[in-house]
Amino acid sequence: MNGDVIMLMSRLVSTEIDAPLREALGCPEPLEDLSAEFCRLFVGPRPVCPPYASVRRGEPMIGGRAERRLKEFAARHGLDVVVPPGFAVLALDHLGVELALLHHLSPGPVAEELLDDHVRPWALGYLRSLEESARLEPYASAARWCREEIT
Amino acid sequence: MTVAWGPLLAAYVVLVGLPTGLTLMTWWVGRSGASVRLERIGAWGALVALVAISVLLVADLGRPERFHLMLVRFDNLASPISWGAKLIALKILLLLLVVHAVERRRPPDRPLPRLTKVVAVLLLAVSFALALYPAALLARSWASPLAGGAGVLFVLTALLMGAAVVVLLGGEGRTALLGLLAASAVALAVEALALAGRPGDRLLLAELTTGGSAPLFWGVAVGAGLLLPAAGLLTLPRNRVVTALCAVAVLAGAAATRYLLFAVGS
Amino acid sequence: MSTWTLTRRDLLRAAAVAGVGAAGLGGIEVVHRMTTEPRAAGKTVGAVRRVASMCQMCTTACGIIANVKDGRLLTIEGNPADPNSRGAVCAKGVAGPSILYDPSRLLYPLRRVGRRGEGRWRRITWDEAYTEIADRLRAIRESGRPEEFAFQQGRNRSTDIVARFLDAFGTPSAFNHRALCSLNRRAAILTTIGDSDWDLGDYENSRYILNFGSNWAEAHQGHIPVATRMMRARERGAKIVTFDARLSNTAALSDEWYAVRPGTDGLIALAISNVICQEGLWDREWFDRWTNYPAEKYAEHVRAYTPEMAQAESGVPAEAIRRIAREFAGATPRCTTICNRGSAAHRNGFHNDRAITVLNALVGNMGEEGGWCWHPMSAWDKKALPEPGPIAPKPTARSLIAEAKDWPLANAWQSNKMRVGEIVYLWIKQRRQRISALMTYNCDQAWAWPEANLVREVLADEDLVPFHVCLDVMASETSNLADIILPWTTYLERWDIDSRPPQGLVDYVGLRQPVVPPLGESKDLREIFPELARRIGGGMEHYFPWATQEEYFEQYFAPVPGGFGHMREAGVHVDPAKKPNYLPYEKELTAEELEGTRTEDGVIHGPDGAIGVMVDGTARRGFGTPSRKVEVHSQFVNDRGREADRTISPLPVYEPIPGHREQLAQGRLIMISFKWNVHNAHRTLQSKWLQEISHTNPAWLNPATASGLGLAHGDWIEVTSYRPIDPEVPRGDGSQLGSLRTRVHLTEGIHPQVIAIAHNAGRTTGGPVASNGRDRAVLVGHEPPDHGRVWWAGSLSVAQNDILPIYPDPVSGQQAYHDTMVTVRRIEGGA
Amino acid sequence: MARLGMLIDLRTCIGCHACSVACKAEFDVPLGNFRDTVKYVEEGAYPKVTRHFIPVLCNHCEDAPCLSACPTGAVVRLDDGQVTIEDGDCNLNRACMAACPYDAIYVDEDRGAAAKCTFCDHRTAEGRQPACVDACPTNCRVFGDLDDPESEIAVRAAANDVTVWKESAGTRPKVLYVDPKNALPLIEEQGVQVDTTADLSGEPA
Repeated sequence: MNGDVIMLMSRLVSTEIDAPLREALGCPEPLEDLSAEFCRLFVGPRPVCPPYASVRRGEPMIGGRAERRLKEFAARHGLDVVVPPGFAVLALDHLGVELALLHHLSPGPVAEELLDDHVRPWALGYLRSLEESARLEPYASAARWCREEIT
Repeated sequence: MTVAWGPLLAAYVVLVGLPTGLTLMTWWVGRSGASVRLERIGAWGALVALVAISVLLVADLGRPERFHLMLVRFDNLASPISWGAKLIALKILLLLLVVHAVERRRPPDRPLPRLTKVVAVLLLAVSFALALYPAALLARSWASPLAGGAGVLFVLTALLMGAAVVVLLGGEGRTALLGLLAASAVALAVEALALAGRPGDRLLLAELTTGGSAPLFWGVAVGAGLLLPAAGLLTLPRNRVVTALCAVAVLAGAAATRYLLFAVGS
Repeated sequence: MSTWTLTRRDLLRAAAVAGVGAAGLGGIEVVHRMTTEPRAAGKTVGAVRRVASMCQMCTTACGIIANVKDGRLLTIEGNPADPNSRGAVCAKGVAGPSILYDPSRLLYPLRRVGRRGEGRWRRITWDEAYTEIADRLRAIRESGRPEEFAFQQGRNRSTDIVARFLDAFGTPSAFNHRALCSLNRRAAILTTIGDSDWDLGDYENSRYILNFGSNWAEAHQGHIPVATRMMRARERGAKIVTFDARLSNTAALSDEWYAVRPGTDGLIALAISNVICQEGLWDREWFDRWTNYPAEKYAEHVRAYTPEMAQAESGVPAEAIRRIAREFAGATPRCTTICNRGSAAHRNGFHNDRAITVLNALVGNMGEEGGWCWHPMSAWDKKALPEPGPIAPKPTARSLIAEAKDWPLANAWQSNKMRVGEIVYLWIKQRRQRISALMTYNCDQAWAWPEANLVREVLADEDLVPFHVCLDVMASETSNLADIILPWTTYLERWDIDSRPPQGLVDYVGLRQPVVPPLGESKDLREIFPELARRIGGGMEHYFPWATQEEYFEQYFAPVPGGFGHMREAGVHVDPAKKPNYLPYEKELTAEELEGTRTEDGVIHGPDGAIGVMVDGTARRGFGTPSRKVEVHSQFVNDRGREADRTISPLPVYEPIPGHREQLAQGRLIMISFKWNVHNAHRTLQSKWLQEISHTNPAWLNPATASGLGLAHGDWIEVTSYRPIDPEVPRGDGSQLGSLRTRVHLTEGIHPQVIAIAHNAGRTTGGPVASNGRDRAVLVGHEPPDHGRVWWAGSLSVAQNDILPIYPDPVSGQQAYHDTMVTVRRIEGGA
Repeated sequence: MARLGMLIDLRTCIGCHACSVACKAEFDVPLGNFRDTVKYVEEGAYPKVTRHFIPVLCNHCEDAPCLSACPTGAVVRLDDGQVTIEDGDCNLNRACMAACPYDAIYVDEDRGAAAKCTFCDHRTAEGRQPACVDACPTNCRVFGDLDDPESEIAVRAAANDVTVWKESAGTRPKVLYVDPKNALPLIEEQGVQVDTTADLSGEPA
């Protein structure tokens, strides 16, 4: 499991690409278009791919059952998550949070438990639709690489 | 109202007649000098069919990994499924013993040892209970109003299916088949009259005889399942092809009757 | 699509940057923590914090108690201390959590990228938003034409902070939606009793309730407080009679329901008055003493409105009208009328409600226990709880649109600016007043207004509306046409001082407080306006001295015993010393009150206006009208009419709606709108639990009408609407307006000449729940059919407002929502 | 040991659905599944026509078909008569759903077990009322011990002639209705669950 790819994907779905990251990616797209794409995909006003397990599983409620299960998982393993201000993350079942947890836990049996119980059931399908819906790089490719990493 | 039991249960109700009927009819035909081949095929056939049906039932469970609960739990003896599951497991066990005994017998045509005789009797009892079981099971489901009082029909259709298979296997089941056909015709008539009697059930009778299920009822259950084979067996008793065709028709008819008992009224 | 694609090498290099900098670059961090807690069966078990607040799923604002555990709202219950709802709550109230945690909420400030309405946005920080908005508004303010900043509000329960900001800014262009809602009703009651614009029948103690088209079991601004009192009345044997074009739930609950042709409620009331006068069932003595019009003359006036005429026009049997008149009069004083949009949202609705209100005067039940009552305060006692200063002066600038001169009664009452909402965007389009910036607050005019397509056209035009900020909880047609979207908190995440006209006739004050911290980056006006005022400067900041909202409310609630602390604990305060407002007009004036007053033909004038009236030799308080009596004859409205060269009859009259009789003869139908009990306009469509109960709005047709048109249940139809044939209405030329496609729902419960379509439907945005799955955005890909999914996806949901013509009642400007003439024809498969 | 029951006075039910939404909120009941619903049924011909509102829920029958049908003993009766389902013992053979004449039981995919109304035993254990009773604005739902003559439910049951839903099913239900307009026979064929296929489609044919 390549930790860096996981962390990059966690970062890409949680907040806009800023100048240093755009530089590192060598991405030619203007910053505003990248921000517009991030907003179109993950934020709104009508997000194309809201990165939440509960929304993806058709259960229209932030912090629904998916988040409760993840909270229990985190509590069981004595883990908590600190989301920097300005990140578009509302609930624990956000893909960015799950990937950050995965990055922190891997390798190891607990990481496998996280993958099987909480990430794979929805994230594989989600990353495939993200790849289909994203109009700008690096979102499409990053989604594909990340999906390969966690399959 | 949401329908709780769907196609898998319908398949169960229809198909469970086969292993039950096969066991009972091979015993009946075998009473006067069983052909070893028939006895062996009867036991194996019933075993394979019953195991297949059990897999079907476990697949229907929302939590298949918890099927054992129905076997090990005795808290609710009023529940038909609690009995049914245990009886099926018991019958599979008994069939295994019979098959074991049949296979180990040297030379093949020697009569079975006395212990197997006891098993055989038990097997008959369990099979007869399982023949009645669908009626008890569906009596508790508001979606199958006809099935509750149709224990006799379930037994007869099971025996018909058994007899048909015996005939197909070349066994001497023709007279039994004719007898069963007559009995079934009578039972159907009695059931229809009973339905006509009770006001609430007249709707069901209408559904059966004139409503949506009429083609299946008149066409397959009565026509192909009873009249056609009866005529065939009576007029051309010797013709093997006709007998086989009649057996197949009986199978189809019995299956249709059992499905109608399950589905009509939901 | 650009040609560049991310290669593995780029990825690894960037990942290194991201990886290394996980902490530095601001990635999400994972830390260790020790606490664990078990999960119980049902939710509300164990350590649950109970927070008292006020609902705002509809305008009734019932008191609620929120059960909160670890910062998460679990469930909502009613607050027994609320004197209006008395602990009751409805389906919308308990559905609060499904709105608060709706994933389709707007939670970040967004700025449009590209053309307005193109639908491309990017996240901006609040600081960026404040700066851009403040710069724009400062320029407008400094241009000396502050009225060019317009503020469009929908439901506004924060009237104090809104008025404070707009007055401090100096703009009079504050547009509300009163004319779309209850203007005619309020104007009729103000005209008749003057003390209040809102009647509060004492239903609980009444024996006979005459309901002209109000649907209090499902809607009505009094909803649950009225419904619970109606049911108490029923338990004590009261009789409820309802006139309504459709079998609403209220009609079904009533002891008798009569299907009436829309707009004829006033005629029925006049016919009932006629019977009461002819058969002498009236309280003639009370009428002659307390109204400004002799009973004999009023009997003469209503003589023309016979029960037979009412039967011909409305369809209610004359015999029934006579019997009801006798029963109603016989039950006095424990009898009352109730009416709302059913009778008022029509052309001539003002006179409908006037006739209904005067009916109560005829039987002398005004102000009586169990009778037709009111309260002078429509909210809390503003003298006992004054708004903390400094108070900004009223703007001196004028707004042509706000004053809407063409409709005399729209702004006739100083204290009660009714305004005419439905013509705002028509007049902007006609450039009658220049708008440089528009702020929309809790309003979706681009979807909810009559001729909503015209509103969308105006909002999309960057010349007509150069700058548009939309503050709302959900994405909407209006937010699609904004330059900046600001995420607004739900009522469960913000502060308000609030209360409603007191159904128990004793005023009270309530507190709305955040039960959970605001989700995402949503903010309330009480935080946004002070920040904008500080950034605009120019003296505006002077009116916002408080550092926090708690500080403001600490001061506001100081006069309440126990102050802000008590309010946070109990959620509501009722002054135990106050008595219910029965018979206020009979109060005798004391000697000091009469000090230095002069009496002029009966009316006693004090230093600042009339304070009483001489009745049979004693000085009594009387009514708040010019004549200090019930104004059956209102010279006031007649004068206002003449100023705008319109003749408004001083007496309640019935004028058939122009063009209806002819068009009905040609086989056209009257299209009305209605509301479901689990919805409130189209906001609650976001709630999965409420939308699951009611998510489709086929057109209701009477089976006889349907067979006449060759229609069967479920058939696809095209409904085409026409403008009114009415010279006194803008574009009242009867031309075709628009059409919609929907399907037929046969029901016995509707008048044969009426087609009814619910307006809680027809959304294409706001997530899969609200749009019945049409908002494909969130349903991308084919995930497994999970539980909790939208099982009603694909069911019929049609927007009605685009084909509703702008139809202001010539007298008051009230939008006539229920007078639209339509043709209906069958179409194949709805393609 | 009480004999808990519920009384619903149809004279003052305004069909507002507060009960069904409060139940959804209390248990996060998945969409498409219901423990309590309000049935709307119209009766009569124009212009003499009305609409009845009938809140329905599990009746916690004294002779509970679900309890006697369950092969694994998952359906149990608590001390005060509530009929509930133990998640751990249920293998979703759905015998209870087939047996229940009121269609009050559904498959809760989330918990992988059958689920039904529990008369809010977790709330009554804390001395509170069930969520639906608390939410009802007109107090037409009364909950309490049928065997306690002083309880409000017993008093109101005695004061009015009460009837039950689907009496012919013979399960001795414990939800009593005050139904002067005789509306219950109109929903003889309906159940607690909602027919999720009844809506007119909005997609062009």
